[in-house]
Amino acid sequence: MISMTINGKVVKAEKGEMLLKVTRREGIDIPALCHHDAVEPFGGCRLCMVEITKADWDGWKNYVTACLYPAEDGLIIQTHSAKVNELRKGVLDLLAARCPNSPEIRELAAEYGVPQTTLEEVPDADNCIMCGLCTRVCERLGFKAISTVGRGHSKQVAPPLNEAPPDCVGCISCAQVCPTNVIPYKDINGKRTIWEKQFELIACKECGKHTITTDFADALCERRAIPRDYFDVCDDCRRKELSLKMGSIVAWSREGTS
Amino acid sequence: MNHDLSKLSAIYDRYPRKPQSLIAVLQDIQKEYNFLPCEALKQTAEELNVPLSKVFSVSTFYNAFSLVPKGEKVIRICVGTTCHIRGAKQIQEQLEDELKIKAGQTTEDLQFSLEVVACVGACAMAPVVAVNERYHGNVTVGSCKKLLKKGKKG
Amino acid sequence: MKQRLYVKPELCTGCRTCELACSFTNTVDGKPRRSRIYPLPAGYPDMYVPVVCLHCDDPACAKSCLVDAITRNEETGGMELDQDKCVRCMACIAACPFGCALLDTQYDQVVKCDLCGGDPVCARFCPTKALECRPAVLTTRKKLAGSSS
Amino acid sequence: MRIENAGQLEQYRRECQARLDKQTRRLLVCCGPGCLANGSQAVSDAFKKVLRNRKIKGFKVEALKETGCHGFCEQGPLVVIEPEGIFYTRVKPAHAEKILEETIAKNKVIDKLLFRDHNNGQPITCYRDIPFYSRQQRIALRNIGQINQCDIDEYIATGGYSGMAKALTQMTPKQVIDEVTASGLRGRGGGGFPAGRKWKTAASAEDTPHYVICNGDEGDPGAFMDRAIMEGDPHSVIEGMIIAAYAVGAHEGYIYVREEYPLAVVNLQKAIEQATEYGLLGENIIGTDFTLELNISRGGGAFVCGESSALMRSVAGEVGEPRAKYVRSVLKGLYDKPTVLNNVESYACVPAIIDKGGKWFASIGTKKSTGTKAFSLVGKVRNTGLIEVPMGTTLREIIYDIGGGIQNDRPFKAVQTGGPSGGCLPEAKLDLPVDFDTLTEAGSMMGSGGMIVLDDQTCVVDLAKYFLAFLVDESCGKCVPCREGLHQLYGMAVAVSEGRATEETLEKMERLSEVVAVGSLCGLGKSGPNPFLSTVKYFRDEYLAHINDKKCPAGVCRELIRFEVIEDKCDGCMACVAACASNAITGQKKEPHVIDQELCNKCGACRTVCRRDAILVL
Repeated sequence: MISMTINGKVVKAEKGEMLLKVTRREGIDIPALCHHDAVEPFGGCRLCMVEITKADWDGWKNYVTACLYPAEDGLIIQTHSAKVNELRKGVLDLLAARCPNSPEIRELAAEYGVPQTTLEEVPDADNCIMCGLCTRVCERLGFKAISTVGRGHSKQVAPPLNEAPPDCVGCISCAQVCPTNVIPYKDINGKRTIWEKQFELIACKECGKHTITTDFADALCERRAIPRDYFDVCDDCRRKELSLKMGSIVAWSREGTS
Repeated sequence: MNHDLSKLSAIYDRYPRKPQSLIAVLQDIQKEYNFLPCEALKQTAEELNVPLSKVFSVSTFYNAFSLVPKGEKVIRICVGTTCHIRGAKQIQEQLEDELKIKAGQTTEDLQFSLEVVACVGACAMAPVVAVNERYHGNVTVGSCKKLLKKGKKG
Repeated sequence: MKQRLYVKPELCTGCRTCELACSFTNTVDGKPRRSRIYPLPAGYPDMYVPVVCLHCDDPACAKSCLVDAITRNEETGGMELDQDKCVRCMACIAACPFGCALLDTQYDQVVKCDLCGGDPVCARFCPTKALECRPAVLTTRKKLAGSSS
Repeated sequence: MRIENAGQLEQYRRECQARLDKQTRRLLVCCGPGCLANGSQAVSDAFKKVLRNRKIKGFKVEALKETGCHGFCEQGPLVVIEPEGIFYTRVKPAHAEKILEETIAKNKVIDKLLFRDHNNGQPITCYRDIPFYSRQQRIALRNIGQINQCDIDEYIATGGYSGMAKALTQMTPKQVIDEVTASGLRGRGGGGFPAGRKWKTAASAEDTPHYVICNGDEGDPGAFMDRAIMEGDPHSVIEGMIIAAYAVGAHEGYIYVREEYPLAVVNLQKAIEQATEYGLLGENIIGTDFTLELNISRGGGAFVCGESSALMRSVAGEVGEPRAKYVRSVLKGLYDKPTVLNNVESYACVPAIIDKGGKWFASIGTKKSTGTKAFSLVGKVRNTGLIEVPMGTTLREIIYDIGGGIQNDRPFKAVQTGGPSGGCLPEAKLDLPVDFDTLTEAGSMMGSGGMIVLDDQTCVVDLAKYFLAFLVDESCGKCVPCREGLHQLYGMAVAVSEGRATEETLEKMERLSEVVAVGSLCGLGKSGPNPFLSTVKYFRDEYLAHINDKKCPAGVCRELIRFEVIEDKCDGCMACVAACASNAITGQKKEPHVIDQELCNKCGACRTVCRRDAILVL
């Protein structure tokens, strides 16, 4: 255990754990759009920048992303100093220009004093902030179906060759983790469409409720050795099944004892 | 478009079949075919055991790769700092005018591709134009016409 | 000490106190629909079964989680879901043979019983002791086999 | 042939030297990039053709050598005759026969091919007497232009691989590191990190294996020092890498070469093969138990791959996105293993340091920046080319004494150093000594060594716009400040250059620059605003002229200028009429021409071709 000072308060932490984890544990709200615990820290959105210094740094201060800076003994951290807020405001101004129509970005930007971007709005912009969470989560899940394409300002997220991605199983995790909800998918009539690829959803044998896609279930069975019939029935019916089964056991034992 | 993909296996044989070889393999494919055919990307993904998405990501990240066919002669206008201040822009406009394409494009007959390149490292001779791998220094608006004529002949 | 939640349907009156206790403890708004425990009719008159995660020895939920967000808390023995790690692919919900990983539709979150960190409120509030939490008695197959020989 | 021990290497060296000494006359044809672009290959071929047909007394065809960049690119193609150092400039294939017959056979110097002093017009026979050369001190470039770029024997003859032999047979790895530390060698790629300290950290890292990497991804536009070294003296890089690998305990190394440098790849590959054949590389180098395998990794054409973590990802066959620097790549670099990454020029200095000692190196240059530094001196300077000077030489000495001042005697405006990460320094800063720290303090940086001289016809707004466009193109797109911020800055710079901006735009640019500089993930973004910030600091007036007066004082920004013919000066030569791509100039021979403002696209081609300075920019 080491100790650091965050916003004037002494805080204990494990050496090497990332500052963002510590601040979150302490209940300090630092915006971070490209961070997700399921994947490695990335440092792309730069919103979680904090000011750090140490007693022996002669007043020198550094600005680092909390998601990617390991805790060290004696660090003195300011998460919302004037300069930090100014930097965050600058980054949010840039994001607001990039995604002028994203409610998530507008809300956060307004919170930091940017009700409207002061910069030139990017024409024909979608709401993607290029945090790459979708691609990183997809990689973490092991499907690696989508990736970033190109570089710089015209970088995008896309399936390979801009065709329906062969490795996608339709788990929609990419859409789920997207901070600006920009990846569209549709579940209609037992069919799921995402990345312009169509998938069959499993229908519960009992009630017909749709759960995950057949491709996803097959992948799980193959990779994690789960029996395929686990996916035949939906969770509602499974609970009912369980209660009835237990009921009959109790009834049987009652009969047996009486 | 169908391409003769028979030369691919020879390229794969040059490198260990590992993901690390990806860039080198793609460079050789680019050199062989003048671009990266879709089918070649798919085959590369399989041969090197790299996800197709990563092959696509890499092949769009680096300047060296093109997913559309390039011309037989690639004219690269150096727009390095020195060339820029010595008038590379004029040369670019002149060539765009002559070839009736913009930088980054290829003529319809696939004879010429026009590209700009950040710096070819021959700054003392700025402005520089390279036709395939041959450099031409101190290019002027007049001399680039000659260059094209020479290029058209062969 | 590993805890186990023991369910005795024969004592359950279907009063739904457990559901309320769970909701109030584990959700912000305390709506019973957000509970991780469901007393369901057991198919016999006046018989109910509080259906709750069994924290299986070989849990399908954890196996199906490709980002390893569901792990066992070695202290309590409970299978816990790390909300920050969850990518909401819903694999665990589909995979659990007892339907005990749940979707909180209001917050679009996957939720499941985590034994309240070792002292489950449902058991604490159960008026009839139909739910009881006590240290697990180890009765693995190996042990049974050992004692029979 | 395999060299089995250090003694054998020494003996072989004597043999090579003797062979060289027999060539009483050596004819060196510069085949550096500049001279090649001017047709030096044809010159060399012409010599070969003549020699095939005729015997020249006392001269063998082996003594004709194609060398790397001799440096004075401005005067190329260059031909040097050693040992006298007779220096022929602007040689054409047609001169080959005459040079062989007159100079080689009869010892007669051909006057009209000699370099002439700018000031008095006097011809200078030997290149060592030309100020461009006499003011230099060459360590990293010691062999370039002096030896056949592809012949290991010549490298050995000039003392090559003796530093390596000394390190491997007489020194412990620790002693090697101490020597490099004592030399004070700092990273030549621009970072300026002390090489000794880097090696020490890597050497003491417990994780294995260790790697050495050479950064040959010279991406700064306007810089070609590394290219010259890789093409012209590849063995010096290899020798430096072997020494580094020995010091840090690495057995595998990579040379990452920019894809725009195909010749560098070829020459390095040849050099690796030769060295391996001689037993100077590969298993059991010169009979010791030290082994090193070197591979060439061709870059894919991405400026950001000059950044160490991006480069390492690229070597591993991935997208070249940098990663945050809290884990130092020296501990977790290539494949997350301890990795020493140095620049081409740094490695090229290492053999000399081991050979002559760290103290010797530290005695050159300044206290904090030791040794020499290679620069590509280009732009509007008279003597363009490749130079190497001791650290601490002032900008004025470089530009005026070596560079010979500004082309066509125009006024000096600024010098741009450090490429897209650096900045522009005005005349007032000309007396600054060139070293790592001084230039950074002045708002620019030394960078890898590009030095671009600007005259009054260069617009700083246009230059800032140029660099921003370059960086927008080259940003990897990973982090927001760099990807979005540079794009916005570029948009505003365009607005300034087109006269659409206000003073508020300028303030907004300065504020945004701060966000980009502090907020970006890697060096590309962090230093990205420098070209803008340094020009707005030193040339604010010029920005204000664009904004308030809607004028471009340098006559570059098209939206703000107009070309007109000065009737009195125009002699009606038709040159501009021919040059105008948009047919905007009309006129008869020997009568003043007229520019149609409607048709004119303001490219400035007419101004470039006009010999009488008759085109006026308003």
